[in-house]
Amino acid sequence: MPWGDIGLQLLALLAYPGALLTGAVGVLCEVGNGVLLDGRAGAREALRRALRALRDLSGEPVGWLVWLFASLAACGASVPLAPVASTDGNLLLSVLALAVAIWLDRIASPGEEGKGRRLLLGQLCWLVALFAPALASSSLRPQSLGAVAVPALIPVKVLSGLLGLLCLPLLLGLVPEPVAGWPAPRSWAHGPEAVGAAVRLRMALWLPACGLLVSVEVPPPSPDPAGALRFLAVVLGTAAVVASSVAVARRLGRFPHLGLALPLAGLVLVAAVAAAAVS
Amino acid sequence: MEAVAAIGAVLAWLGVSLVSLADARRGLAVGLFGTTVGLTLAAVASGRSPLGAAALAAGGVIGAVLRLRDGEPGWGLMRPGSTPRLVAAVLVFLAAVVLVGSSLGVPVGVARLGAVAVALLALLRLMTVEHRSSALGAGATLALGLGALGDGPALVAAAAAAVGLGALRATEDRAGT
Amino acid sequence: MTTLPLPSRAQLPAWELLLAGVVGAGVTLLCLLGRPSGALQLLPPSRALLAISMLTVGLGVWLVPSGRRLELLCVGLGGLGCQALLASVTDVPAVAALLVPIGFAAAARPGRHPLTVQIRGPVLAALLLGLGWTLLRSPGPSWLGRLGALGEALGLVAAGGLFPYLQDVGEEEPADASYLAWTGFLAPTLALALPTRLLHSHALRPDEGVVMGAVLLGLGLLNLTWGVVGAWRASSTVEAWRCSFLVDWGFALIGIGLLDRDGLAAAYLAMLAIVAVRTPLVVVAGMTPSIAVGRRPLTLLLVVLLAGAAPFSGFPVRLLLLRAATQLAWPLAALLLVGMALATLHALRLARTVGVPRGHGAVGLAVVVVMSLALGLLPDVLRALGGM
Amino acid sequence: MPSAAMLAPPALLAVAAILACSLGQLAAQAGRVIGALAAWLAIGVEVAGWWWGGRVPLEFTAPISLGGVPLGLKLDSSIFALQTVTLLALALLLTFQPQGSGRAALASLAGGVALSTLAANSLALTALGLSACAGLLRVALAWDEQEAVEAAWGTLSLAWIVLLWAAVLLEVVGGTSVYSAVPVTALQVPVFLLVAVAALLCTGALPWRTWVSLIWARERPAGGTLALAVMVPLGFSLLLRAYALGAGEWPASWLHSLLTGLGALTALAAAGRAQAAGSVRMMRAEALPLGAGLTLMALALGTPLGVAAAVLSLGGLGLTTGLLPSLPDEGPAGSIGDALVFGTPPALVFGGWLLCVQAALEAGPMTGLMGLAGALAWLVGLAAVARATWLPPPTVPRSGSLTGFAAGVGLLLAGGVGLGGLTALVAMPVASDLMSPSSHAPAIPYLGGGVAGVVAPSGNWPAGVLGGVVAAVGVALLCLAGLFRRRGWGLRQRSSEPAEARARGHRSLPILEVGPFLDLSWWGLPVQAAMRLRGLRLPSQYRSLVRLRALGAATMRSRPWFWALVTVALALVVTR
Repeated sequence: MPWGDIGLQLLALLAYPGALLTGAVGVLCEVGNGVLLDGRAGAREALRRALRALRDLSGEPVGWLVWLFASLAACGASVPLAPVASTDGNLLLSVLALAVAIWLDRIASPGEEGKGRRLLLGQLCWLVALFAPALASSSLRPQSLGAVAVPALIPVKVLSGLLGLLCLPLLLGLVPEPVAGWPAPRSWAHGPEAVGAAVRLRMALWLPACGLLVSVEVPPPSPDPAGALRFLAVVLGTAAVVASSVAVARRLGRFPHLGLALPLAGLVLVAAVAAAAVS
Repeated sequence: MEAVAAIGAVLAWLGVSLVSLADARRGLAVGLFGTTVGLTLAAVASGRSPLGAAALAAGGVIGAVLRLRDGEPGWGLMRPGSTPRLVAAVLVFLAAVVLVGSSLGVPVGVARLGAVAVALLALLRLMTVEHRSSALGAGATLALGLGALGDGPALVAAAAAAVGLGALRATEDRAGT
Repeated sequence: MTTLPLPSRAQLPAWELLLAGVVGAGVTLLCLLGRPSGALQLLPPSRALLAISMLTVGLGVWLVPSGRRLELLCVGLGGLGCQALLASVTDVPAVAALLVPIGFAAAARPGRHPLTVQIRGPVLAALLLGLGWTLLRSPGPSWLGRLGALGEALGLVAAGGLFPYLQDVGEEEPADASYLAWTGFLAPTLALALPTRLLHSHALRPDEGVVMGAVLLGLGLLNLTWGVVGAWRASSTVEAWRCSFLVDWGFALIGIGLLDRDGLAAAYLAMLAIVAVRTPLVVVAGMTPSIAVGRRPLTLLLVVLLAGAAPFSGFPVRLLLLRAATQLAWPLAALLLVGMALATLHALRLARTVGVPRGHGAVGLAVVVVMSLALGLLPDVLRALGGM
Repeated sequence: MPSAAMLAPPALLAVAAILACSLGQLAAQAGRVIGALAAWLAIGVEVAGWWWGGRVPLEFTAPISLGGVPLGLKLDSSIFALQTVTLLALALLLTFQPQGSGRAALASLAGGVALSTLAANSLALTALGLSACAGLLRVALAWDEQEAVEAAWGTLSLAWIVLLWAAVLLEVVGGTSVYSAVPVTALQVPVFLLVAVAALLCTGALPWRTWVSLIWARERPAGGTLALAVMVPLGFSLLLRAYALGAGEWPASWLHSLLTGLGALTALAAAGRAQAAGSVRMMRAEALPLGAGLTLMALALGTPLGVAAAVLSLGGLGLTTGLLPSLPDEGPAGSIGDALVFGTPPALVFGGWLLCVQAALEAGPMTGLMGLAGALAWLVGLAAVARATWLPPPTVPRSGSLTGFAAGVGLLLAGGVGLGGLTALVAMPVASDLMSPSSHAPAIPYLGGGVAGVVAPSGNWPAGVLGGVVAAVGVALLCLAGLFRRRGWGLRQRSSEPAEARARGHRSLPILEVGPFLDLSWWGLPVQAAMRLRGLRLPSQYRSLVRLRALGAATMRSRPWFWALVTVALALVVTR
């Protein structure tokens, strides 16, 4: 038995880039999100909610499972200095682990059926965004996908990156209102419990979601502390873009993310097939 | 020999016509007898085995005699509604001529003409018959006609059939009426 | 043959039945011995069919109430005699002539329909066979020969009471008095012996063979379809079973019509199945009230048996037919495929009519299933027995 | 002796069937115990025989023939894999599903016949076996209840008839239907299409609701489980045989694309139905079609990786079949089981499906698109599992079997963690046996498996290490939290009400109407069109012209005029 490998995988899953890093990045992103929404007061409120969500996690087995699968997804991102080779990453594994984490949380958060449709469509578009570059390069390794710099693939990567950015708010549950024709969430679903559940989920999702997109779109950083910091900076930047887009949409009073994502997904697919044919 | 065969064929046709036009025991028996005689003559003239011809004659005659046993008394000829049967008798003869006309130049062909006419007319009668006794008579005629189409074994089989059908009672059973 | 248990009806005098039984047994023995040689000759397939028929008669006699066993034994022996005679007589006009008294004897059994109606099928068959044979043998234009071939083919169909010469079968009519006696017991012998003789004696010219084959093929497919649809839509149990006979006969006619070794073997096996499986099932079905759904495995198994699935008697028939048809022309095999798929539909309707037999009925059903298994698993042995 | 090892598993099941039948009178469950023991023993014998027999192909020809078909059996790596999958599902069924001795005997017999059919050495014998299996399964299904029996029976009957014709065509074209003797050129497109149709009918890998889905709607799951445990591997074995007949290739390249696309479409359709299901059972009923679609997609690619992935995915399907009837309709155990059978890592289902999608991606851009479709279907399936937890529970919920659940989940997780081993020891040998080395020599080395996990060119899955860790941590978390002791979470808590109360509509909390995530009503348009066509009637003013009913009556009754008409018409035809 490769006990050494198992130990390293355990370390990766529970610490870096797994649970611990995910939690740290999650707290950071939540605070940043709070700043973007309500300034300093929002930051304080976001930090309080994040810490409470972490405290509440101990009594909620589903929360642990969500965290486990989110960490599994994070292990797929090409984070420098990870204990296991990032070439072991598998995009599909990460996407599915992330989906499992999100749906597990949905199971545990009743009254959120209305968001199910948006969430599913968001996940599908997100899969297209991450899968499109893979179609041309016939690989599901995030690192090699990020490293691909064939001119024919650049448009695909740009479009799929844009699509990914549009889908992330849907994945992270940042788009609030239910879709017309769907039952509104029950009153208590807006209460502190639901808010806490949403924060807990987002904290687990920020790193794997943004990290995967970055791994696929951006060339892999060098395997040293500087590279690691640069990668985290890009991830936080991506998160900031996502949060800003939501803040702007909130100010405008309409969230066009899904409406834009669906046609763009088709466009990305067409571009990917064309690129594959050319290359 | 052609002449004898032709006489036999015509006699057989007349006999079967009588069977198809009669509804009572005497008419049926005479018709059956005439058919037997005609077919036997034609068979002998066409050079069939004498033993078979004799068997045919014997079977037909016994069948005819047994037909006298039961059934409606009298001749029962040309009852109302029998006109189509009369027309059919003529048409069937013509049809038989068309069917075996190509071999009418030889006794075998002529004998076959008689047998075919007998069989066709007997079948037509059986398809429209309502009384059991008439059906038995027509059945025996049909058997004789079919037997006359073949040689020794067929003639013997036809004779046996005629006797067997003669042995069946003509009285209707309850379920049969 | 045996009868469905029905309200008592007028019976023929016992002495006539006894005589019929004794004569039938005697004739059967003579045919088996082939005496007088030359006039009587029992071909191996007919011999096998006769042996199977004896089993069926025995089973039928055992199945009916003890009060009717002697009567049914006599009827069965008489039927066996007729079967043996039709299979053994070498001269076609003689067969035609014999069909008439046999038809009258069968029609004379007390039933729902008068003798004058019951007799139509056999006499028509007799005429078609006799006339057809004459036309085949007579000199003249070629269309006469083709007409003769048509007569032979239609004669077989008429004897079986198949489409288009379907006969009335009453709801409460005993099987031995109804036309099923011909369809399920007597006609298979004729349909097995006559084509074999025609082919062995090379009595058919090529164009005549084509006519006979084509007519039998066409009517086989028609009977197959008609049987399936009819069995599914039939209002009465007896009607449904009559239609189910058409399905088996359809396969048999197609097999004969293919005029091929495998096709004839398929027809032979189909005939054995008709006599050994289908006919006894009619008797068992008549012994038990039909139910919506039989829950007992034996009854459930019937659906599979009737659908012709392995390991039952229908499977080798289908295999051989498909083989023969594919060798001839694949579109024909495709048509056959559709027919076979349709044939599975009517099984459920029929199985329901068997219900849940008890006592003798259950044992009889088990015996039928075993016979079907034997036919389905060991067709090569049966083909060897039948020289096919 | 090797041939004895080949004959032993079916023989064991046949003997168990006889014993179960005869000893069934002594105790109600005796038959089931005997059947279960025989099934597990057969698995042991199968594995041991194949392993210590040197893992070389064996062939056994008997001097007799059954149903007109010469009897012969063959054992190679693919047959070993398929037989083991069948036996695993059968063993789970017989061990954990309560059933009487008669039913257990029937299940054992069907299993024995299925194993022999899988090992048949000719296509004609396979058709015979398929026919016999279909018959036995029909009896097993109808014994429990009538629901969906005719759909299954009709489909399977059509399958064996079509396969029989394929065998006959093969005999006519190639002189024989014995797999090892058929010339490669004999596998022409028509023959292959017939084989494929039979396979698709058996596996239900079609983009509409087939018997495979309908069978799960029944109250008693045992019969349906038996049918699927037997038929799904049998169906896929036909496509594997097609590779063997064509020396690793199918007669035309477009056939690969056709079936790959059909597989992806099947998966999408099944996932669409699952996310719109009205009950938990209906959602579970789509797990097998979804898996069958992905398996077909991979199998049809014509690459060694595709075949290997299909074999692994088939293993997941087999375990899914065995696990599903043990799942309760309510509570977390049911949700966990659902999640695993719909491809949650690190179970065997996940590993198999992952390799299926990767194989499609590696085969080319177009097949990559189909792989993407498969992945999308996979995501929708996972969403359907979540949605199912919000659905109202059935009036009479199925309690399932906790031990069966534990065994099934345990096997799924063990298979998932041991995916590398399974790949190296089972899947890759199948691929290398079926794919001709000449055409695919370079492809073989690109698929690797070991204790650590699976290595494929398009991406690795360290199932043994990372998957093992995830499984261990996940199970530990669930056990520590005592999740299995809890009645449920979220809306599931409502399901603690007694079934009678729910049946009467008394609920402590209001139920939300849970609509489908995606509205796929347009999917049913063809069916609606067909119904419309069926509804068409001849306008009343023309009905007097065509009196089919009267014609039918005239033909059914003995009408001499009709006879004369037909006879004269035929006479005119033949004399022309």
